[in-house]
Amino acid sequence: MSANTAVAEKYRNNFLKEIEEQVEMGDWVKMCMQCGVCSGSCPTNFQSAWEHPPQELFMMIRAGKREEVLTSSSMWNCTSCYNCIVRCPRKLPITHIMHGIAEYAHRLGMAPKLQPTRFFSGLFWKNATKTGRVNELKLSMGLYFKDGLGAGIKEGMKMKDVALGLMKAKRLNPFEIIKGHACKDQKGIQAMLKKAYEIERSRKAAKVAG
Amino acid sequence: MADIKVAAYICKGCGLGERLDTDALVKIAQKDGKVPMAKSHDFLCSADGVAMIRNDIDNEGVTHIMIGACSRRAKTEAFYFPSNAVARANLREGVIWIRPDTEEARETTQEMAEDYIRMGCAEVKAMTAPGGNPNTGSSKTLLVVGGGVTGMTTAIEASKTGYPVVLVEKTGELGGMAGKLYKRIPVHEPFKSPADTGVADLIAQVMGDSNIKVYLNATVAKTDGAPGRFVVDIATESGATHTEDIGAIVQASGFTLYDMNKLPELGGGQSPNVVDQLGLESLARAAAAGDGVIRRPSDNQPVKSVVFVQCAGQRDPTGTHLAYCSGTCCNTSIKQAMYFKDANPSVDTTIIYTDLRTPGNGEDFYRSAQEKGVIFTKGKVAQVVPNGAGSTVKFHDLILDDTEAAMADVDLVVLATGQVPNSGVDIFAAPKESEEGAVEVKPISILNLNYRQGPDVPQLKQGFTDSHFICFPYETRRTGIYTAGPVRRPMDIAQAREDATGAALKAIQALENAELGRAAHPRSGDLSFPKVRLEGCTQCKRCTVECPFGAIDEDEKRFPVFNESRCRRCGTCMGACPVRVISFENYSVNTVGAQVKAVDIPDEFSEKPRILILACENDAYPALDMAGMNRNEYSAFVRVIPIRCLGSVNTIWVTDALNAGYDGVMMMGCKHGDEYQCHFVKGSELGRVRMSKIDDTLKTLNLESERVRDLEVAITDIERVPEMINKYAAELVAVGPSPFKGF
Amino acid sequence: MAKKEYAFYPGCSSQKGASASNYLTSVESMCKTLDVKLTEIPDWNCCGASIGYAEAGELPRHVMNARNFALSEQHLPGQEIVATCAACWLGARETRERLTHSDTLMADTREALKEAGLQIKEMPEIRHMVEVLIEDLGFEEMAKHVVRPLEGVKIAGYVGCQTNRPFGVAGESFENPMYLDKMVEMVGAEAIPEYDMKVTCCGGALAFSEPEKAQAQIKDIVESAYDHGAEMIVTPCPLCQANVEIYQGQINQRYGTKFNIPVMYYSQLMVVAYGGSAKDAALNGQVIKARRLEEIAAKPVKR
Amino acid sequence: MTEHVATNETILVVGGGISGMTAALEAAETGKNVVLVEKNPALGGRTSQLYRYFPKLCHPVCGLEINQRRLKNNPRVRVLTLAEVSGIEGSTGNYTATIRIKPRYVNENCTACGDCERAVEMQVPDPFNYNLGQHKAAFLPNAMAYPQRYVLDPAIIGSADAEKAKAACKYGAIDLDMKEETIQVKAGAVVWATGWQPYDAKKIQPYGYGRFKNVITSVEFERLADIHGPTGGKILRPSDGKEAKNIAFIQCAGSRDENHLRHCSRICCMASLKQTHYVREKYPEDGKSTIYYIDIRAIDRFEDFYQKVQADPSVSFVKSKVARISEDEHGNPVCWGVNTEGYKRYTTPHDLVVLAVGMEPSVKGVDIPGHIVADSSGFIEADPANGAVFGAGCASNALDVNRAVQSATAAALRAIQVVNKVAKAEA
Repeated sequence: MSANTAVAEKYRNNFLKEIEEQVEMGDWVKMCMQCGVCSGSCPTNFQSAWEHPPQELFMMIRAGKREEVLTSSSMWNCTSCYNCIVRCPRKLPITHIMHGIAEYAHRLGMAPKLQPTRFFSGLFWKNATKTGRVNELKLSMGLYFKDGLGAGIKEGMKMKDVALGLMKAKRLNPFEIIKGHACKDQKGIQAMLKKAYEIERSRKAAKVAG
Repeated sequence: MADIKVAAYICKGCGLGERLDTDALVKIAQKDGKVPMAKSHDFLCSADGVAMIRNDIDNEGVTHIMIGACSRRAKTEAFYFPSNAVARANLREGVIWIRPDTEEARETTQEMAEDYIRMGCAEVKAMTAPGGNPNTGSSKTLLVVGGGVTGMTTAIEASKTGYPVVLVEKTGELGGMAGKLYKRIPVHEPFKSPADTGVADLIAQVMGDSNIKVYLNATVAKTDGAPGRFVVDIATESGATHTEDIGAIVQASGFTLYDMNKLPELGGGQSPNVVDQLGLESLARAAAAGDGVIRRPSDNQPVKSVVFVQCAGQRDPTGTHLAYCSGTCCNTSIKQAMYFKDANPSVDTTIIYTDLRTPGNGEDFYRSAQEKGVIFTKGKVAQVVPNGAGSTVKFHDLILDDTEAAMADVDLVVLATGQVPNSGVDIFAAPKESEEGAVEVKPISILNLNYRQGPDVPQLKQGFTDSHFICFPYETRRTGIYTAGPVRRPMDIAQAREDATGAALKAIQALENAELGRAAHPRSGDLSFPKVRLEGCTQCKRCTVECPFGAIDEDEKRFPVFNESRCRRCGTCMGACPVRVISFENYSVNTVGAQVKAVDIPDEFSEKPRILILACENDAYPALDMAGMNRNEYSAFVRVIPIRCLGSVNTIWVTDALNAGYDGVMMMGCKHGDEYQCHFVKGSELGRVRMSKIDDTLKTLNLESERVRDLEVAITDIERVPEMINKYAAELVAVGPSPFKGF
Repeated sequence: MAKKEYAFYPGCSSQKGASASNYLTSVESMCKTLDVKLTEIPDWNCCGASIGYAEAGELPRHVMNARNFALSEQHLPGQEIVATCAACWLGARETRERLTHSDTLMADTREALKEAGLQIKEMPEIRHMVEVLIEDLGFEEMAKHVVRPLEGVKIAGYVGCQTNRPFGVAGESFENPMYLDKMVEMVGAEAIPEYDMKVTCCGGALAFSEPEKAQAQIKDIVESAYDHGAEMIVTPCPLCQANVEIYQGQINQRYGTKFNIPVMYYSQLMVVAYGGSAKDAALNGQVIKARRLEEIAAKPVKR
Repeated sequence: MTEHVATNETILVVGGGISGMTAALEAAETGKNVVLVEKNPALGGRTSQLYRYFPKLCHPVCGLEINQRRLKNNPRVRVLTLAEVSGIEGSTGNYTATIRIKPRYVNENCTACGDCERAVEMQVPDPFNYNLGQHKAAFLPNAMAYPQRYVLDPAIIGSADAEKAKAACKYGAIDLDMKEETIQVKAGAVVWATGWQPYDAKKIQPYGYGRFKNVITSVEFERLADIHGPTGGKILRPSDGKEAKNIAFIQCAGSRDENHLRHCSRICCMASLKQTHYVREKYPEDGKSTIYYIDIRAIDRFEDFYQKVQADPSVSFVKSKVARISEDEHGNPVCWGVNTEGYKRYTTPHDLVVLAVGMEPSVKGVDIPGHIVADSSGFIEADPANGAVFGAGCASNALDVNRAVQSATAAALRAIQVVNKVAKAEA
């Protein structure tokens, strides 16, 4: 949490500035005019309400409600359907801001630990970047076993029929467990990503330093 | 008076020839109408028909023309004889189009047409072609009262148009409110940043213009006369009085900011660090003069955080403060927040609003402010608590629905209080009792009009000057005197300059027409004017009291003094006069009375009642016309006479009608009250007040009150009016025929 | 020499034995008929997809896509990249736009790519297969090859999100795109233009992480297809296809519905209409079998 | 009326709506000669298509009647209808405008008796009613039409109906051989008052205008409420003619939106507040209005109108820009969104949805003949580079009627200043 408190200290009550500098597309937050189109366009918001819909998150950020925002489960409800983006009268890249805030909360370790999408998101990225290509079987397994073996088997059983169906259709390959698809130049990919992270981190740090 | 020669022309076109016995109509004109020269024509509005009339004018010496054809609203180009007296009998829209084309209807329809011919002939004989008001003045000079942006713009624009200007400013310098601003709201693409006010340039233009005479530290002590011949006394600081001959006046007396001391709960007057928008402007100017840093009044520390409170003392439904929105404060606060952000982006600027109102391209200005980092919070400020140098702003965050929201240690709070018009004395205001201890400040007159009806221009309930503020925003109730700028409606610089330019035109137009003896809006160009036979006057003062435009003064013997060029020709004075000594050349107690009397009244056994309709020519009469165009039928027993305004209805017309055996009278006028639709503002109201007393007259004649109906009619009532007529006709059958028939 | 050539970016799900392998098979047959040559970008990598956001950060995500650009430029110079997967197309296209608009991002990306010994120059255009079909070939051309019209088959065109927003197919509306319906008609089947769930989100990755939320949406999508009398659903997106098809069983359990509607790729419809076999169209790749199509595919081609 | 010859002392006014009529009349009543050009067959423009004005709820045609009377009495204004300015050459004090005049197929002999209308069969869409209804192909543009003269729709020309119309006219008013003509008019100054047009609601995809019959625009709603409109003043919904009693008004339909119009159109809030009054007027018992808004912009004195409407129990306000509209099985449009005051989700069905569509200039700045400086929305800016071409009314900004009239009066003075200089020079 030290990283977290550090920035928090630096920005004191100006949470908006923190978001602008640390979050992808965060500098758009100030442009919201609170019309609510994003919140009204979000499918998951109508299936099962968000704790705080996008436009409300933006207001909370302006109001300096740092803790509530970063620990919120809200952003993790985003399905990347991009309805909000195409409808926003102020052209805010809302989907990306949601992802950005989520990523930042995750980076600070403030995101809800048990939020399944947070977990899956991380899992997916690791899975995809490990070899350069997604290993769907390991991905699903990883998800089911996130809460340990027992829970994993239970989850797995739930998905049994789905998995079987896919296997019958040759769209799920049990052998991926051993050897799945992969890029040849994995070293290159790792090196490239390592560098990318370095650059990004240093840039954001520079902003904190001001 | 020169001898008159009347001619009657009856058209057979548009089905008139088929539906009516036009030969009979010609005979009626000759026999009953006593117009020997009566002709019919197959197509009167055709080149040939018009040529026939022209020829009679030129070669037969015809002076008075009665046209029996379509409505006076139709074919006006064809029947345009400005130098003759013209009456139009409405046989088309008023007769055949509102009657069924059936055998049984034929008789009553014909009777209707015949009456209209009789009425037309009677009317035209009672008319003379108006010659214009001789009592004119020819001053081309504009008086502009107020040296702010509005006044200066009016002066400059008038001068550019070629008219000399006298400009009176009560303070020692030009510039007014705008002169106190650091910058203004942008008016050009890209609408992103505050712009120069341009006031200095305006002042330079005014001072450099030999055509503009400027009086500083001066007020208008007395305004006498009428458009084209105003005589204005200007009092200066030195005590000296200068008298100027003036053609027309533009009042640009501007506004005063609503007093923030009336808002203690918002910190108004509680701390030097709570200021109004003007206060902030002076801080910004001070900063600009110095190191560019806006400082806190209390301790001169640089402002690090500022909160703008919108609608402070405005949009208040309780009536304690201003009920209206000043329309410009949102943009102003945005501009002022930019003062801080442009100088130092790290200053926290928050605007707390309920509805952000930035119309038009103001939206770009709003977006620009957001880009610059100005925070907009939708909320209602409950309280501003100054503590030490800082203040705490407590508000209800409407988005987060947080009633306890607060911002602490705010260096500076700016209250967006509204614009209060400097409109002088409200001559109709009921004296309001002042609350405990408070001293009632008497408003100071701006124009000191030496008018029977008071020293200033009448106002609407919120103190803005009265006008038909939708279609005809400039039309005040004092002819030749126009108001411009925030005294009419809250405005910013851009709007005020536009308004000032328009007002300059209206003033120029007024003095030009006054010189030609013509009326101003809404009867613009009308050459008729009120004439009074003083020998018959009883000094009852009704005309001087009622005139909606304050055109009539009183002399020491309390006789009315008509200022024709202040007059709008509505005829309210004529309607008010109990002794009927006021008339217009082409519209008088006689022109209407003669029509009333000309109608042929069948006896009580005929079962043919007669109903007189006096219809306002602007709304009710067009509605009746359009009912005709729609072929909406109504009773053949009505006889319609268009009138200039309900206010011009003289009771004698009604009593004459009833005495003559009419069974009923319908009066159709416009809506009155706060949302009045009468184009003479008070005309329809005054007419109604007058008619409310008609019951006494009815009693003396012992007639039922049902015999007179006063109706509010709008121009769109093309179905409602026929229904009302038919309903009333049916009711009258129940009431029974008038006992006065056949006398 | 083929009529058209493109650098091909199949994406992870289209690989052999992966969830959209049937998509790939049918696309290959379709392109053969249309004489479109697809050359796979050597050693292409994952686009990161939108769901990768928690860990991906901004630059790493773009670098992943940039690597594919670099490889494509290096091995298939002058060719535009075609993706069949909505997410791949979106991810790659977004990266391309961001890099074009930010010099810093571009510089940083180049620096990172050096580590893999790669570099980008102009960056090729990124196209979705549907764009290629509509814009480069056109409906007329596509229709020419129909030899076995899917007469009487009523198909709901489910466009979904990521081929439609934020970029979408040029000239189409976000709320009511018509191209899929036009394709359905083009293959001789019956379209349902008023199908009101055509752009409703299938839940995307939430189908894995929060099934109940995703499945609530999938239910609406399928239900509405039934309400409009559809026999099958067609889509241009692998994740849409999988989500809408494979969870119908679970949805039936959850909501007591009796869903069992096939969910096809446009490419599969075209292959069958073009006279291809069930195998060419990878109809065996359906979890919910498309009987009507299998029957039609079994019929002889009327030439 | 009388055909005075246009000279460099003439003022050309383009557009015969309330702004153009005002500019023309104010100039004429100050003694200047004016040529007034209107592209429609009758004057009156957009306001003549309104049922009532805010905030007085009076009828626009009442003011139109006055203006028409001013016109009838003033020989200085020459009116050209069905006419469009296609070019303006020259410079301050010396312009030549090229004007294209479409054939009316009816000459000044017309008495507006209506025989031709009764004679013909053909029906054509009625643009005065935004094509919500139809009228005969021989028609009077509207009840208040000035000039009060019939028009033949081009569609009828060459048909047997056209011959019927010609035969029916006893006054030789119908001339089927009329051709489009192009004339040139000299002028010292030009007042450009071509007004506004409603933003094309089809472009606002989430609201389904064009897809859902019961989603209409605010200007169309005016016609539904008007006695002269297609429903004779009854508020009936297009899909099934059912009485529409539960009506949603959606603000900023196209305005304040970077995807559509970037500016705020100013009048829409007041227009919707006004229109709730129509609902109340027609259905006093059970009429219900809901206004979905971002900010209610009831500026200056209009605020108390807003307060009156707020006090009305039949009107509710939702602080929300509706995200999308769907249609339920009864053909009711359903509004989806979130009330941002305290985050409340809603999916609310209504009988009818009225989109408060934004205002855009009828003629975009770039399309105005000559090189005119306009802002990014296409409104004419006051700029010396425009010479003696002056924007007036809604061609110059998003304005309500009283501001438009002000603007037009100001423009008239600017034009007069120019022609006065010309007069001085020529004298």
